[in-house]
Amino acid sequence: KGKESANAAPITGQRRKLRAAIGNAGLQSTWCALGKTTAELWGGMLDVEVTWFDGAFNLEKQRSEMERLANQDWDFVAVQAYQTDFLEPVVRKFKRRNIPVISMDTHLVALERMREVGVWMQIEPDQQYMGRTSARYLMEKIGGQGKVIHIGGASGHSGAQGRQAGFEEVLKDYPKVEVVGGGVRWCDWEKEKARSTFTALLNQTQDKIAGAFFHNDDMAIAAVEALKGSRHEGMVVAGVDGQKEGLTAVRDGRMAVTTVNPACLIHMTSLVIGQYIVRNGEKMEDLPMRVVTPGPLVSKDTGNIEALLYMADPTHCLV
Amino acid sequence: MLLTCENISKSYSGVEALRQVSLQLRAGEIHGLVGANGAGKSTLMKILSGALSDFKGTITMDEEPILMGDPHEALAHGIAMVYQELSGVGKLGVAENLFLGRQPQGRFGFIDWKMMNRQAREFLATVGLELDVTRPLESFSLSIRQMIEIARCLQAGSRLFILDEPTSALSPPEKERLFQLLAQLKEEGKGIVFVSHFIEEVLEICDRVTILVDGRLRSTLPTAELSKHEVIHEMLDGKDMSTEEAMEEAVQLPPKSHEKPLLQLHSLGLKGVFENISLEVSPGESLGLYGFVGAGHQELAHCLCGSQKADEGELTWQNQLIPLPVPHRAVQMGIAFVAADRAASIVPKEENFKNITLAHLDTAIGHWVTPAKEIAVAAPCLEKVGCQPPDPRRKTGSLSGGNQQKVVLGKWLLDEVRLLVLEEPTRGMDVGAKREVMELVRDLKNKGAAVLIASSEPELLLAHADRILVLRRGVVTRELFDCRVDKAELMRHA
Amino acid sequence: MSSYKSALRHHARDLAPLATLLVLILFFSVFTSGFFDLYTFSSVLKQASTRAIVATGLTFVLLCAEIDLSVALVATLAACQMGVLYKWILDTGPAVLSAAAPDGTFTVSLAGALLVLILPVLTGLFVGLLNGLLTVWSRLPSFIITLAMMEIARGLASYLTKGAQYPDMPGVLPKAANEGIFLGSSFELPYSVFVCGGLLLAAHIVLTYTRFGRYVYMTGGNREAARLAGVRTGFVVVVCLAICGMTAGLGGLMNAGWLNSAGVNQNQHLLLEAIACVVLGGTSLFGGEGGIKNTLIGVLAFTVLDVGLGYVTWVDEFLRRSVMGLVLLAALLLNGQLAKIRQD
Amino acid sequence: MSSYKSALRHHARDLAPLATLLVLILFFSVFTSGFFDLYTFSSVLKQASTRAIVATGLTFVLLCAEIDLSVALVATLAACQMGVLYKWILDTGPAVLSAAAPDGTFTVSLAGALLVLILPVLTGLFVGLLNGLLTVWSRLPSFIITLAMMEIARGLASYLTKGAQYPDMPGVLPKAANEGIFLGSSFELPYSVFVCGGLLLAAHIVLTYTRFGRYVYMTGGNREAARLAGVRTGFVVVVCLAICGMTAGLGGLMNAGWLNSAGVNQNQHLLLEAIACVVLGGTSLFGGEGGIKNTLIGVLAFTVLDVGLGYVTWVDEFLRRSVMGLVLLAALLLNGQLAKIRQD
Ligand SMILES: Nc1ncnc2c1ncn2[C@@H]1O[C@H](COP(=O)(O)OP(=O)(O)OP(=O)(O)O)[C@@H](O)[C@H]1O
Ligand SMILES: Nc1ncnc2c1ncn2[C@@H]1O[C@H](COP(=O)(O)OP(=O)(O)OP(=O)(O)O)[C@@H](O)[C@H]1O
Ligand SMILES: [Mg+2]
Ligand SMILES: [Mg+2]
Repeated sequence: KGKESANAAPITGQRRKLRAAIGNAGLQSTWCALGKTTAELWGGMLDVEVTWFDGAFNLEKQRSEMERLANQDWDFVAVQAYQTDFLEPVVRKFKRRNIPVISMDTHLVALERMREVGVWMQIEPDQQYMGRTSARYLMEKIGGQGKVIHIGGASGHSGAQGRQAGFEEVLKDYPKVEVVGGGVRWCDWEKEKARSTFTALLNQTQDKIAGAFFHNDDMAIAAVEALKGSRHEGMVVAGVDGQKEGLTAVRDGRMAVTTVNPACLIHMTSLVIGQYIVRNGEKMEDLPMRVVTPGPLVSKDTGNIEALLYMADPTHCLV
Repeated sequence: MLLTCENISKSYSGVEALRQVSLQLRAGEIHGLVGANGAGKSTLMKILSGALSDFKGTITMDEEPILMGDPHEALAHGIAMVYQELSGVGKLGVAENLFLGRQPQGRFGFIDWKMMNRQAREFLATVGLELDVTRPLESFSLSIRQMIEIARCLQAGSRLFILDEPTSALSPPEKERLFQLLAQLKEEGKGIVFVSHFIEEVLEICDRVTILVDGRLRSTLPTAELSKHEVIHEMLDGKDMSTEEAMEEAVQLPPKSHEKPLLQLHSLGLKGVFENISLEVSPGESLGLYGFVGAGHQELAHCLCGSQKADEGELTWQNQLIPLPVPHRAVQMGIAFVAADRAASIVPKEENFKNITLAHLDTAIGHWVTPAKEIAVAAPCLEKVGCQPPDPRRKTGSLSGGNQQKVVLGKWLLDEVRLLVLEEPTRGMDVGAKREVMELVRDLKNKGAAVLIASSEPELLLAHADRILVLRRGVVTRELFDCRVDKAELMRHA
Repeated sequence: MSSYKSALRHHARDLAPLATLLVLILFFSVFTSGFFDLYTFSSVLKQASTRAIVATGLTFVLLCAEIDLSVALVATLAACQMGVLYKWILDTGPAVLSAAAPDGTFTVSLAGALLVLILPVLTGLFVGLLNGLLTVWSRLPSFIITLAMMEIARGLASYLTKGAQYPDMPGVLPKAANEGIFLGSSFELPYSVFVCGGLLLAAHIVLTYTRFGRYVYMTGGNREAARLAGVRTGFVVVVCLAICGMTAGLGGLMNAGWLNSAGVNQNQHLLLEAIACVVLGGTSLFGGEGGIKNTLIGVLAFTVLDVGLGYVTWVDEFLRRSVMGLVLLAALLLNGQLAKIRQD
Repeated sequence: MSSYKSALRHHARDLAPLATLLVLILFFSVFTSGFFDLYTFSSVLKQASTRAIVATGLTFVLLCAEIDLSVALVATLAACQMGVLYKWILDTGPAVLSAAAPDGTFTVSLAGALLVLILPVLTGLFVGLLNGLLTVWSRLPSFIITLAMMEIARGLASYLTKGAQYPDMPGVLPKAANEGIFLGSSFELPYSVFVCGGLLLAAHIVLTYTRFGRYVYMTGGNREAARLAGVRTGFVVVVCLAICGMTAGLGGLMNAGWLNSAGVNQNQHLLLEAIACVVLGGTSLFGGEGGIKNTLIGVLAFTVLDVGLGYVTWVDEFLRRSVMGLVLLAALLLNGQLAKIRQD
């Protein structure tokens, strides 16, 4: 409804206010909460009325929310699926009603099927790149040898899998580095589990452990407390996510490095592209399938901590 | 011989309840079983009905040894039992309780509810009950539930019927009806075991009687040549006996007390049970409330102590008009309540001393509760009430029914009792224990406590009440004092 | 009291959940826009299906005064097993289980599909049986036996899937859970309604019209009395827990169909939701009271609450969970108060 | 039977959990490398602290035959409240609550820190009180009241934090939870041991040597009997649930200290863990049996199991949860069988 007139309207000047439904995996996580702030902030600037729906880290809940939205009128929809595939049936409903769906971060469905299902575009960070950069920094810092700990997110999570792959790719270049416990230890993004697994790993070898790679900063920050007063003090800790807590931890020296997983950028991009699609009347076939948002490496050496703290702040929502 | 058991022994975690008991039951006879509290009657009967499994000894039926230990098996052999503690599933309807486990099935093996309800109505009619068989069992009064329980047993059994104290909750007409039914079954050649503390009843309907003492078989005798005295003598192992025998004759009730009443109850009402009941009781006086089971006298006792919430009414306590108390207020006021339902009176998993000190922890023990202090207080108390064994560390749940009751009474003796309210205080107690318990009550009365006894046992009230109120269906029909009354007179008003 | 009033009082306990359901529907219809719609009604039915299936088995368990905390993870285990099995057949399975369709898409034979659907349900049955046997044998509360079993099932599910997602399954599952028959132009009656309806009806008949069903009530109402009446209470408990395991498995498949994939992350809230459904329906946690009628209403009430809250836009997104809790609490209290009327 | 044997039998129920604990320690010492070590022992103590605190309150609740399913989320709510409060004081709080230290780092005054620490515990107390009052008033099982309260607490915690993590808190918390006194060169006795020890001791004294404690046992043992003996059982239940709420709040703070951050995503497994701890210790779910001694042993046994499994390298990563469940089940069954010995 009203799509024709929207198509005709120019980007500048008189703009129709658009309605968009945007949601992500679960507001319990900082990353997702920041996404919501971003969407609302930038929605205001772009004249897009954002209706938020929360996935609550619950497949059934996110699916149920989408089902409800599928019966309402939207100009476009953007969603970070909690998991691949399970939203497919409801996305098809949006397709039937010609509502563009943009997938953020986790793939809604496999890339080769996305257009057929009705996903217009995939906007995501490069998980493998994030794992790679943090890991490479870590390896260089420890001098390319010694023991490291690898604490993973959830084994089924595509982000965690990407970060694992990135880490292991780098590891190949450093044959003198040994992973304690034989490989990644999955901790389901849980802080308690990361902490206790980390503690147990610390004690599994008599030597000093040189470094640790965590799939996110939250787990790293909770775990490094275990280092205080132990023989492993001064260990090089690398994380991923680079949001406020992580950036602060790098500044304080609790962590050595993190790579930004740009929550704001991803949400902002989806919003911007969504409104282009509607306002410019862009066609699915004309759009690129995939947009990768960049995320910089942050350490004391890179000198970008303050800048990123400014950009990641909820009042600016830039990265 | 219908059923023979030989050398049955059973012990509960080291305590021997039955030692080498042998018993022979004939078809076409009613066999009485008597014994003091804790003698092992219920234990023996539970073994026969398969409710208890690990025991020693053999059981043979029709000269064939049978394996026992499962109620299912027992029922298959045609043995059914009425248990001393009411069983039945309260939330299910009467009809279902009657056919517990044997609902009639219709087409495709589905339960035929219509048929079940009809059969239940018909069967209950034969035992003299007419009621809505679809209502949940728990909505009926104790006596009706007892009758339903008996009916269930009669319905389920085919050859041997065991009734453990079936009459303790029945009113006289109901009891008569039961006895007629038993006589009829006997005619039909069934075997019946009848357990009771009412020796007259046993002598009245039984052909032979077996006496248990301390888990041992004392003797099995034909009832024809027995007197009540002889039975009691055997049962109590020769201990002296002089109790309510006199109650066969009329007693003289004293005139009304002139002391200022301790408590006056004004127009107490409980919807559907009783209404507009007023009474008073003075210190040192014992007021009896008599009625058949279900007359409302028992609920009255509950309302007075706050155990049940009355719909209306208030009371004057030492000249002060106050609303009816909640239980903890009542305890503070010095009202001690001994309920008939033992399951609601003791904490079975806890030791005796904890049960004894529960009501008066504050006054008797003080701020810091230590077992040593408590045992020091509880041990003499257990001695005083004559609990057997008087071991403060024993779990109360492992005592026999009568002894549990003594513990319940004992818990009130740790502090001053101003009003003692007893609901069927001696239900299921043997003659000896009954006397001991009532002696304690008399003691308290002599020390100046007011006593209120709600009971359906006329003998008890005639022996222990100074004044008796008779209730019928929730209405006081008669107040008796300063006159001669006997059992018949009492029952006439009820 | 007139007999009409008396009947009303007598049934207050049964009517309370119905009243709750109606109040909830009314509430959401008045205070939200978009809720009162045939589309919503259809999605309530779809979303209720997993809960209804799982709650059916749970009703048996609660009626006999036990509990099963493992249902959600048994459901997940069954779903994961199905996913893994299907993939195995597709990849390396024997010829009898796979069949090449002319269009190249359908590559699992009927036998294979049946295996894929039946084996997980049997797994659920087996876990339930184990729950039952352990509970009866050890005489420990089912609460802790099934708590431990929950962790075991969780571990097995992770082990089977290695944390991965399995998006392929016999087409009948997603179809049953997501599609339906259109009655008129806008109301879709989901196929899952027939599955749930059949199951609920069967359970209702078993509980009401068979001896076993009545034994369940007796065992829950007074286990000792039931035992003395010759009921094999141990057997009853084992069977109830086994049934519950089986329905949990079935529910897991249904949910996998709805979500179009199988993996360890699903059914995370299923346990609490299923319990809430049964209790909201008025079945007692202490056994012997309630039934399938109650469960049906409870499931509908809970799902209306769940779906309806999504339409409430005037509540802060972050507070939504609180509102859910509050409304649930209110519904339970209302239920409780209505049920009390009868007793007065 | 000799008196020695009889004493052993009498205490079998109490000894069973201890035996379980020893078996677990032995098992991990023999079958893993690195477990039997003072360092491990110290980290067991650190990790046990939150569970010990929460389980203490839960013991009161289980002893009086109720349950509290809201503990984990109450803990989270308290932690989040603490984090938000601290940040508020730092950012915009009144002068009396903030103080600039010379080095510029510590900027919350003692009064502020106390407020930050005490208010969340009071919140826990308040929620617990509400649980208790609603349970007693409505006469519904605490199971469902606290189930609903769990959702409410979850929503409030999300609302307070808006999903963010709060890494700042009064320094005493991380210090207490993570640091300790070195006894010798390698054994660190965590400060949290003193907190837990004090709490457990106080609870033990209350339960064993005070009237209130006795009333708790009696209320759990037979509520009607206790009521008729003048015990205000409603009051007892309310107080137990309030205590449980309070300890849950305290446990939440301790865990936040341990993790050095506060957010809604912590304490996810705390409820089941705390219940498992209490039950593993031998406290009955049906009231009246058990106590703080049992809980202490249960917490240690569970934590040894949890920490020990981390050292087990010969188990597939994905099967770890299953092993946890299996060992838990074995421990519970062992417990149950040992406890039965006495009864025979
Ligand atoms: N469950 C039990 N656990 C331990 N001891 C028990 C148990 N039940 C009964 N006893 C003991 O067994 C003995 C016999 O008890 P039983 O109940 O058979 O007596 P009874 O003759 O029926 O007494 P009453 O007339 O009081 O009913 C008593 O000493 C009693 O303490
Ligand atoms: N829990 C209950 N719920 C519902 N109705 C009850 C309940 N308890 C008792 N009643 C009913 O209240 C009335 C009075 O009960 P009561 O216990 O005094 O015995 P009764 O059955 O009336 O005996 P009778 O008619 O011989 O006096 C009865 O109709 C009884 O069925
Ligand atoms: Mg007996
Ligand atoms: Mg009556």
